[in-house]
Amino acid sequence: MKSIALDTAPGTGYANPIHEVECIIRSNDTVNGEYRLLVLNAPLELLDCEPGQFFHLLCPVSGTFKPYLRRPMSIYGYYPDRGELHFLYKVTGEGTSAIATLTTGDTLNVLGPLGRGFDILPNWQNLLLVARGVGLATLAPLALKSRRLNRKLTAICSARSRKLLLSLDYFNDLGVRVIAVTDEDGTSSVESMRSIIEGLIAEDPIDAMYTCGSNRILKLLQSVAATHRIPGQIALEQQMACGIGMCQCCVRAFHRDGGIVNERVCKEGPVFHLQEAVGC
Amino acid sequence: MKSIALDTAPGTGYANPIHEVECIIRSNDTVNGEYRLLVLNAPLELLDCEPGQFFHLLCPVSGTFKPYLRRPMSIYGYYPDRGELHFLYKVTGEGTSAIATLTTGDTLNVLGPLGRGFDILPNWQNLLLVARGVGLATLAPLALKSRRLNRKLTAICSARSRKLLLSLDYFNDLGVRVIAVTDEDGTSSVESMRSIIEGLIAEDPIDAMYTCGSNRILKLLQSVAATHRIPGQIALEQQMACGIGMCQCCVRAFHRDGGIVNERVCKEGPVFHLQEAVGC
Amino acid sequence: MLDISTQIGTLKLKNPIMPASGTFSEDLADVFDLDVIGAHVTKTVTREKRSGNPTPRVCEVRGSMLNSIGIPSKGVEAFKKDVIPFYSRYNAPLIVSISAGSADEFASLCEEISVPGVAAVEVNISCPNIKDDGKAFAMRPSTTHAVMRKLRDSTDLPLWAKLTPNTGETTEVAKAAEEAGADALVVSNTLLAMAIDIKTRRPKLGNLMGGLSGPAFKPIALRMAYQCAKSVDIPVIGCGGISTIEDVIEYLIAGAAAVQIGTATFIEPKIMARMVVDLAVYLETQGLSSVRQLVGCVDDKGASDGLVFMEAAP
Amino acid sequence: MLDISTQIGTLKLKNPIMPASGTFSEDLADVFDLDVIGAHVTKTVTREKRSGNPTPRVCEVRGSMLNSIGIPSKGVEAFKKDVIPFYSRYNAPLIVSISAGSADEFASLCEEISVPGVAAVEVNISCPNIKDDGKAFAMRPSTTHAVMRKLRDSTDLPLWAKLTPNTGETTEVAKAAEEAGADALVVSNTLLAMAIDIKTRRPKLGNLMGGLSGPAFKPIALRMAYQCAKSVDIPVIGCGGISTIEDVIEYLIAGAAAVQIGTATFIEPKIMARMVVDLAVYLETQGLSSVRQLVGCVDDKGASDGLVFMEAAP
Ligand SMILES: Cc1cc2nc3c(=O)[nH]c(=O)nc-3n(C[C@H](O)[C@H](O)[C@H](O)COP(=O)(O)OP(=O)(O)OC[C@H]3O[C@@H](n4cnc5c(N)ncnc54)[C@H](O)[C@@H]3O)c2cc1C
Ligand SMILES: Cc1cc2nc3c(=O)[nH]c(=O)nc-3n(C[C@H](O)[C@H](O)[C@H](O)COP(=O)(O)OP(=O)(O)OC[C@H]3O[C@@H](n4cnc5c(N)ncnc54)[C@H](O)[C@@H]3O)c2cc1C
Ligand SMILES: Cc1cc2nc3c(=O)[nH]c(=O)nc-3n(C[C@H](O)[C@H](O)[C@H](O)COP(=O)(O)O)c2cc1C
Ligand SMILES: Cc1cc2nc3c(=O)[nH]c(=O)nc-3n(C[C@H](O)[C@H](O)[C@H](O)COP(=O)(O)O)c2cc1C
Ligand code: FES
Ligand code: FES
Repeated sequence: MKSIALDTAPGTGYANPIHEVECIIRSNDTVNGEYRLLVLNAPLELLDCEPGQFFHLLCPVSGTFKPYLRRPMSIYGYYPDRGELHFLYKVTGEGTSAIATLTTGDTLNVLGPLGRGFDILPNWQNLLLVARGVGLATLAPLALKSRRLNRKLTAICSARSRKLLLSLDYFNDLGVRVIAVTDEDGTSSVESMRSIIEGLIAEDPIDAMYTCGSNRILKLLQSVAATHRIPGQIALEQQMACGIGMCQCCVRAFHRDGGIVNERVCKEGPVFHLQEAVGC
Repeated sequence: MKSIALDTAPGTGYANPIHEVECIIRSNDTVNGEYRLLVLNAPLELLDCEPGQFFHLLCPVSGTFKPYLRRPMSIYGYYPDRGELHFLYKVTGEGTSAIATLTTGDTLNVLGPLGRGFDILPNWQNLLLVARGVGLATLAPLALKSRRLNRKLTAICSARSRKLLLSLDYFNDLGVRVIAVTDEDGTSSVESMRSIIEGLIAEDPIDAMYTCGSNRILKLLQSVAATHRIPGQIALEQQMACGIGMCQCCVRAFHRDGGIVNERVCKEGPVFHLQEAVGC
Repeated sequence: MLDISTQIGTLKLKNPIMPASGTFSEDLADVFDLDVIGAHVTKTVTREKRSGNPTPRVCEVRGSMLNSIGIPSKGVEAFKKDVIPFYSRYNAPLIVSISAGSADEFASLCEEISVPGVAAVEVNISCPNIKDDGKAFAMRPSTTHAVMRKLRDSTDLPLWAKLTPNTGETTEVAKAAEEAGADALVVSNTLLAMAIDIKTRRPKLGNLMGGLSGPAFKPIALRMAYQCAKSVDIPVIGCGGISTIEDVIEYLIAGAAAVQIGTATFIEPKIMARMVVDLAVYLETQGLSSVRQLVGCVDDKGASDGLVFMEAAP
Repeated sequence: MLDISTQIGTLKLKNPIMPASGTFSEDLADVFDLDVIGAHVTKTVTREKRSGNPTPRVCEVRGSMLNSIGIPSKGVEAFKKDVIPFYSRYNAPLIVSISAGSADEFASLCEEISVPGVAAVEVNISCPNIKDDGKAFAMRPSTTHAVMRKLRDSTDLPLWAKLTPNTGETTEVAKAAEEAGADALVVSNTLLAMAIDIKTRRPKLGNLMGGLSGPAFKPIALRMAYQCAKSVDIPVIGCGGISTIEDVIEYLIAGAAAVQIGTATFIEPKIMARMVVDLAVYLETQGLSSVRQLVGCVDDKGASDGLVFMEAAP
């Protein structure tokens, strides 16, 4: 397991080298109205990955979709036994639209695994995960790993509507305790979530928190975690070109040592210390 | 029937307006090793055309083939009764390679019919056509029209090898007298062809000659035609951008009135007076 | 009521879509009704008859094209006899593009072409100043100013100065043109480029080099249109690489009061007609009532102070 | 025997394929063995620590990209401590790219960086001359000459001058760099461009504008590389939009003695390694025995006399 010491010494390299592979598509289906699940046949070397890492996908050029740069996508699932690599994605623009056109038997060029994933330190026994929307894609493999490591995991899943709630079955199947909150039920507000989390902590102290994306949730968790001195990690996003640390376009600002430092989301991240993240 | 008065008065417009249509592909098969026949479903307005005219094809962007400009392609066949438009093409570069990837049911955007076609004036009864390679694609519909007009037509078809001779069946079926000459048989040299043509003329005076493309054949026909004062026409090629007369990139030089004039292949041509054409 | 008209100085165009010089001619009338677009812009004409550059005059580059047409021209007499009358059957105003090898010749041609039926003169000052050092007038503020001054004195018609992207002094040239009396800027002409056929080892263009146009050129021309709109008070007409309605809107947001469509017409001959409709639909969908609401609305937080600095590469 | 080496002044490279500054780092060692390429070129480093430009620093344009990374830098001390030692494990020569805001600072940084382990210094004179008027040194022959003179006096290492495409005086700048002592020219840096998000109406780059690189830029940079190769006697290193082996060959034919690959590495991280192989295969297929036989073999029939004229648009 890699630590997220977040040092930026040059040339240290990854434990796992980076591979560029043309993968065959096993399936690419709609999961609900807004999301799609992409399943690739992947060689073993690609599947030696960690929850929170990502791949950089070379979207196909076809018809009116002419994406140029690769697109970063979190690993939603990696199954060395089945030789499968899963991505859960939302069709937002040219690149993801192009990916959505792929069908069984087509190929997709992927680069990875990339970045540093989530930690589950030995003394982190009771885990909390808070995710909204497609953020679940990033956090889902954490559930699988926490089960493998025999940790207790609670997942608060937030979405606009119950219809859009993703991966609930996935979590349930893994024995994760799921708390679903939605805008339509009025249960997803910051106050509502705060009281849910405080309730959980009161019940059984949380050892670590994980989240990704949403600024509102980041702020909430930073505040709760600070109060209770709970460590946490967050997966962040940024526009990327190279995905492997060369171009410096994917930096974000972090609080460190009383000042602000820039770190590359693709290399030092995408997973960072919860308290260091700067909301935007 | 349009005359090729070759005036360039602006805004005279075509007899047939120009259409841009997304056509469905009926078939796209290899004809022999080097050529492919593309058959499109076409609405009637596209099929009101003349032999020698061409279409400007918007090649699909797919995978590594990313053609940008349209590609000019002679009409190989137009069949209003069947609603079919035919092209015979050779895969040479990015555009034609992209067209070769199309299969039944796909669509292709075509613009046309464009340019001025061949004339068959009322007093042109005994016609000679000399074609080499894919040049046959351009001249083939002339055979169909000459049969409709009840003219006598002889076709000298030249190719590198007998294997590459195209459209012989097509011509035979139309009752055209076909004389095949090839490099491998040593029958396609200028001298050999000259004596064939002189023989034909001696047999039955030729009223008009048609050819396209090859510089060697142009020179030969110009010389024979001048000797016997036979009118002739030639279809020429040039790099094109717009295909409809706007950009002036497709000009070629022609002898006229003792000087040299530039004419647009896409608009004043692609069919020109044989004797005006300047070899290159 | 949806208002898609735009104002270029004293000239009101019923919509901001017009062709770029050299990519449009009477021939397009065979494809669609030319009266649906905002204006007609002719291929650049010179005083004398000229035959243009050697062939090949065009080649394809990745997702775009180069051309080295040069300025073949029938001469101003033939132009006045044939071309101006053709366009007089339309309501859309006729913009005549002209070029010459010296400031004086430019001015006298401009005077000659200022006849009824012509609504404005687009001066293609991206062409070489032969009398001087052969560099295009629009390469430098000084030569731009000099030629525009003479042109200004030669006509009462609106003068549109067409700039070149080959200069390192875009904003200075734009200001010089404005100061010397230009009524609008057309931004811009093509960018000098080259391609070599690796099989023959010969340049793909008969003229060695040519101008890049089409989608690849868009981010460059858009940057110039933005810089010019920030630097001058006269209208800017955006031109370069426009091939979708989103491109048109991007130029309007950047500050262009109208746009010219060039290369895209070669790919999709009816594109200008389509864009007039698409623009109206876009405005409606966005709840906007006029093109004016878009022009220059870029949210750049006053960042334009950095313009000069930005002339350095990243 | 197939010889794919190339000579850049006194420096012999085992092949003409190297990375472009800012598109390469130690991180690429996780993808392929960095010793297969001809040289290593670092991201531009400045004397002081700098944080670079605001995000977003990159955006996509049709078939290419814009960037406004700026020059984030750990400063020269950290660079000497961490980066130079990293590359010393390789045989490929290390080229260090530097930049500064004035000619004097440039020279003193150059002196400071002229240490063992560094084979040549690439001077990124496409960056703004802050002490002067903020325009990049390489925008004008005079400022180019001035800064190159000082740089020349500051080091015994080979000096490669990296030019900008934002100037209208490419050949003049190239000659000025040569005259002031440059050992090679790198042609070129990115071209100033812009993109606006029509939904938010904000510039797509946090820094308002940025540099165009990638395939769309190739015909422009190739033209510059050709112009420079025709104008100077020192080697030209072509850079801009290279993404296929055919592109590499086109640059060599145009006169480049070596090439730098930038943006293409983001799409295909192993591309440089592949191109080394592809180049050898190409030479063999063509019956050529060395890269030198390709360099500058363009069949341009002396057309280069027209270079200045060509600076006008078509
Ligand atoms: C580390 C990481 C992991 C991600 N994991 C997932 C995931 O599992 N599922 C999922 O649906 N999405 C994920 N995203 C977001 C995903 O990368 C974007 O939705 C996608 O790039 C959009 O591309 P597009 O061409 O469809 O959209 P466009 O908006 O057309 O993209 C234009 C450009 O912006 C970039 N861009 C757009 N949105 C984002 C974003 N949110 N983050 C970074 N770059 C962006 C694109 O890569 C592209 O370069 C992740 C992003 C990062 C950085
Ligand atoms: C009026 C006319 C009719 C034609 N009819 C036929 C036909 O019936 N069958 C057929 O196989 N070919 C025909 N051609 C030639 C055909 O247009 C080219 O083979 C085709 O454009 C090659 O495109 P590419 O992308 O495959 O090749 P590339 O070499 O990659 O093309 C690069 C560029 O050069 C242009 N180009 C290449 N060759 C020619 C050429 N010979 N003439 C004009 N432009 C060219 C292309 O259009 C493209 O813009 C005709 C050409 C013209 C002008
Ligand atoms: C084939 C061709 C011919 C052109 N001829 C002229 C011309 O005569 N005068 C002129 O000012 N611009 C000319 N241009 C430049 C265009 O008007 C326009 O500025 C440029 O192509 C950029 O726009 P685009 O990318 O939409 O094509 C020509 C461009 C092309 C492609
Ligand atoms: C993300 C990025 C960062 C760059 N940083 C630098 C730099 O620090 N110094 C420099 O001289 N050029 C820099 N460049 C320019 C490249 O070195 C190169 O000149 C340019 O990208 C053109 O080559 P390409 O089209 O192959 O990318 C950068 C380019 C990119 C895309
Ligand atoms: S995307 Fe290039 S450094 Fe992160
Ligand atoms: S191709 Fe444009 S005028 Fe002929």
